[in-house]
Amino acid sequence: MKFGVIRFPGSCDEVDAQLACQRVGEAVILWHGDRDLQGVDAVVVPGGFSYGDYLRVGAIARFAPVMEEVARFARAGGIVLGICNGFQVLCEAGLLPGALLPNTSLKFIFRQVQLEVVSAASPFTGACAAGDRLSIPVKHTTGRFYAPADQLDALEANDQVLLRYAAGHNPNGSLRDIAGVCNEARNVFGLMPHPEHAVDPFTGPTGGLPIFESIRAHVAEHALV
Amino acid sequence: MAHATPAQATARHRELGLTDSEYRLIVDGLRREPSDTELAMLSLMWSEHCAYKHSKKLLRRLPTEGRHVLMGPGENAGVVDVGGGLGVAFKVESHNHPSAVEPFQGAATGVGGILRDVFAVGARPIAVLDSLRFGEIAESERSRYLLDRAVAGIGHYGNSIGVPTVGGEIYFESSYEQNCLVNAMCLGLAPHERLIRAAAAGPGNVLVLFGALTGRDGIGGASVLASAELGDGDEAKRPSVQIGDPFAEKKLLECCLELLDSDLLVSLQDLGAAGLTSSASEMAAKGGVGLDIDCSRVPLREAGLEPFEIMVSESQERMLCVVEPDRVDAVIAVCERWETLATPIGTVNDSGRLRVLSGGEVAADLPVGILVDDCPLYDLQPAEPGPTDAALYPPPTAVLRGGESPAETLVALLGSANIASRRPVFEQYDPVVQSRTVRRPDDADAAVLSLGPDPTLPAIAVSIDGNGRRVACDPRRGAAEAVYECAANLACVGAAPLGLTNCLNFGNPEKPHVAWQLVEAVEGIATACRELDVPVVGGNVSLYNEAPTGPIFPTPVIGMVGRLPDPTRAGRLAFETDGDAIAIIGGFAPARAGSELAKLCGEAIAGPLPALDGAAAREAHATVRALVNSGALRSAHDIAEGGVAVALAECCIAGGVGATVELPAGVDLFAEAPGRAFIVSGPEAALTGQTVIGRVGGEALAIGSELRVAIAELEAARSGGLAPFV
Amino acid sequence: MMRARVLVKPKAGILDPQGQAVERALPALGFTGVRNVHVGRLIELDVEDPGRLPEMCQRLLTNPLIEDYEILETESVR
Amino acid sequence: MMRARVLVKPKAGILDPQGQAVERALPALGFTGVRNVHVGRLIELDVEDPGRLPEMCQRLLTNPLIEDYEILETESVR
Ligand SMILES: Nc1ncnc2c1ncn2[C@@H]1O[C@H](COP(=O)(O)OP(=O)(O)O)[C@@H](O)[C@H]1O
Ligand SMILES: [Mg+2]
Repeated sequence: MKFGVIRFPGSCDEVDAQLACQRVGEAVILWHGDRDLQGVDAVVVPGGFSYGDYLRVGAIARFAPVMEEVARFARAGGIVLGICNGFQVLCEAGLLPGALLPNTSLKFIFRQVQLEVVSAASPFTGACAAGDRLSIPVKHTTGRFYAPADQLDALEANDQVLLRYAAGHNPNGSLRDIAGVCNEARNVFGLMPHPEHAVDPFTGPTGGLPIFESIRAHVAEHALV
Repeated sequence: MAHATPAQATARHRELGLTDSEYRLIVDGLRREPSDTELAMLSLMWSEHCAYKHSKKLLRRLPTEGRHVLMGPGENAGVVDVGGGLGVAFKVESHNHPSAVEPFQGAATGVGGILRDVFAVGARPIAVLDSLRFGEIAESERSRYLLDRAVAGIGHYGNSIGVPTVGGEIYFESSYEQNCLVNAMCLGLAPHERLIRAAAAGPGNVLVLFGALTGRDGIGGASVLASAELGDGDEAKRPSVQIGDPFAEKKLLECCLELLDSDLLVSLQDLGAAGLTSSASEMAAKGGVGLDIDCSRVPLREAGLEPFEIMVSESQERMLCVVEPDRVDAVIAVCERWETLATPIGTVNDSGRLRVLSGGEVAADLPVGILVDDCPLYDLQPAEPGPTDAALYPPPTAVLRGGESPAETLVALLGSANIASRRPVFEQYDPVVQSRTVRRPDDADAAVLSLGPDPTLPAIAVSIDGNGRRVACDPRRGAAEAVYECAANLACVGAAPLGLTNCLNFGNPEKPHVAWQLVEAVEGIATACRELDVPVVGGNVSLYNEAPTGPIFPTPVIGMVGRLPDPTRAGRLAFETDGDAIAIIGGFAPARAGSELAKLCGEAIAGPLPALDGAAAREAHATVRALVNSGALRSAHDIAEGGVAVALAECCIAGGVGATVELPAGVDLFAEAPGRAFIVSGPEAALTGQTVIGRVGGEALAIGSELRVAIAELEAARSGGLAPFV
Repeated sequence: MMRARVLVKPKAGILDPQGQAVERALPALGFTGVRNVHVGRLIELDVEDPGRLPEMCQRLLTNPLIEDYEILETESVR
Repeated sequence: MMRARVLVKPKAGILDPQGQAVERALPALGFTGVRNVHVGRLIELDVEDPGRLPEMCQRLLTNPLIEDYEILETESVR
């Protein structure tokens, strides 16, 4: 399969994401100014500080030409994964519910956290089982997931919360320990932790690998039908 | 040219930090009075910060030759060969005074500056380390504020630009109360063919300025400031604070690397202290050419800057390059792709002069030599303080009464600001971006970075160290120890040194005792480098770190880079497996002088430090390195601050497992002799022939009959030392 | 050209740690009797057509889910 | 109690990366004719003694080295 990883001015983790994707498939970099998604099977909106995070995280990046295509791709059911800043961009773009607010500590935090898989019923967690623990690092200043209470209830009712911070591991004050959510159609997923930084036994734990494997498996399946 | 009358000029040259005799040299050299613009340019180029007038002669004593050296001191960063056609560029630099004025922006722009030095030689920055000094954290509100903001600023810049901060060090001593130190080190990676020098060349070629707009940032700032003591009446000297823009620098970085990969540049140089003036004149001097600059072409952030302001502005995130005329359009196109403004502002010629034009006006016309080479170099007047002289530094406040049990002492040491866990600090830094980080902070004594996804490639290791209190006690041995401790840290992960960089942070060199500290420290570093066969490939000097209350501790900060053949075997410091044997490697005759315990007991700042047997230490390093590379060990940790007891405790805490040991007779638990000896653990068989002192296992650290403390208690003490203040 | 100011503040009811941090820090400096501190964003800009400000606010300058805004005042500038 | 608003913005002449980023973004969204964009902070607070606001601004709410402030308006709140 073929992943496309977007590069905005100020993206930092796009090469890391590309390396992670390449463990399970092919991966190309997509330039923010281009409208051509090069026929990829899945799009990754990577971490970093697109446009310096100025004004409001993700606020400016969402208007990049490539994002119009990503929105169209998503509406057509295409697989879109947003990591950290990518999650923020997808929320700002209205492709995912909620918003990300400054950590309650008001500080940047890097920490290896334990995540709990809440739902395996998605293209992003299919290779896991509900209840699995994944060790993945977080690194952000603005990662506190927020949505109004009724929306949170709806997210949980629809099984859209795919990952939570395990008890005692919530690094940023996210409501209901939410670490990652998908849209109603379940083809767009955003999370604050960085799975691409947890794929190589050589540099640390590998809790991020199942996410990329899930995507590969899902795409393979649907290629058959 | 507007010429100042001698009277005005003399008044002005003093304000600009030039002595009367220096000014006379200028007038004699030019055979006329300098114009205002020329005077501004010369005063900065002749400042301590740019001209190294009190340190240049001394620095010649440092060995700079080595078989791995690709670029030595003099370029924006030193470069060593790591094999595989790759070079590692690295340099450490201080941003002490700006950080004392505005810690967040000062520290942030310090990181921005050292990153530019590294990509200016064509290397992609792959790691940052920071070396910080503040006053006593428990006693000083201001030091807590400086720590908080400086760390936030370093994180802000490094995290945002996507370069991992993989290590560093922090010490708290009252001598830094009014002069904090913020040193930042950066490493970069480049294929040999992408390495580029700053020398301008090719009359007719075009000088292109690219990056941020030019504003009134740090006018007469860093340079003048860095040459004067901070203290009362400091307000006047405050530059307009420079704001760092990591987003602009990220684009600038990618832009520079693309320009170099497409082979579009003749030479490249960053703009730092003294802005365009120093960058342009250095480029011209290195290339033996002349430059014409039309400062009216320099794109401005605000209207109405005068030529002298444009020439000395220290606006951040700017670079200067020399381009062949027919490639200028291609260069501008690449810059546009990276949303980076590029403007031709001048041309190369063979006049050997730097001419500054402003529209039709000639604002400055100086021989490059007078800017770069003619500043007088001063001889230091070192004098060792005699026994009868008043102590240079007051003794630290005692926090231990003496008479504590060894267990109480160990717990106190682990919780002390200089030894406690740095986690609250390094958790504010991203250590993993770029997917190279094989050993993160607290995994091991040195950070380990892979050179690429292919695990058969060698890896590099880096460590930064410099204990100012020990240097204050005994400048020569203290400085040598810092070099040995870096090498020891590298040995712990299995790396052999390739080269080092250093930042000499000292007080006022015109004072005999400070001059003595400086000379002794440099001798110590030079000797250690020769003994360890590690060349000095770059560095930085920060003098006049002195307040009315006196000088800072003499603080040479050493950053060392090494190579390890097999990253999959990189060492760790944590004890791991019950039943493993624990051995002490290295001749070890530690002393109490200069130790953390001496400090906690309020003992005077006094030496001598224990003698340093270079041959023995080198052999210990080699033994540990070989054992780590053979994959035989489970852990290796050097014995540094807090002595053998603290080293053992750190190994236990990191592994969450206890140990039971018997120390060789006569080894003091807490005495120190950094850089000479190690605690290692591994299967019995791996350690035959070594001095085995005990076993890994249990819930507590037990040292003979002297102490027994639960790991949980040690962990609580170590993690609680800094946390309340960050 | 009109000079305009947009004041952006966290929606009522959403935790505002910045405001809390300020509120906590003040007494230590001897500033008592301060309450309900909230920290938001100020955006100043010159616009040709102030009529488009609300649209700018909704599309870029603010995130309606988490922020309220107020277009404060506009005075003409040359 | 008085309700007060403090507007904090980058000192004139000091680099304002945020303002620049917004200014560059707007045209792409079809918002032309916008200039001199600056991004700062808004602090809202209830104070018993508004007379102490200037001191609060200088000591805690702003960084006088790089920021200017304006105490905008105060109205009494119960
Ligand atoms: N200012 C800092 N920034 C980043 N990492 C740091 C800093 N200070 C300490 N560390 C990391 O914390 C760990 C322990 O620091 P330290 O005790 O100073 O190590 P050492 O004793 O070997 O010099 C090391 O991994 C070091 O790199
Ligand atoms: Mg060490």
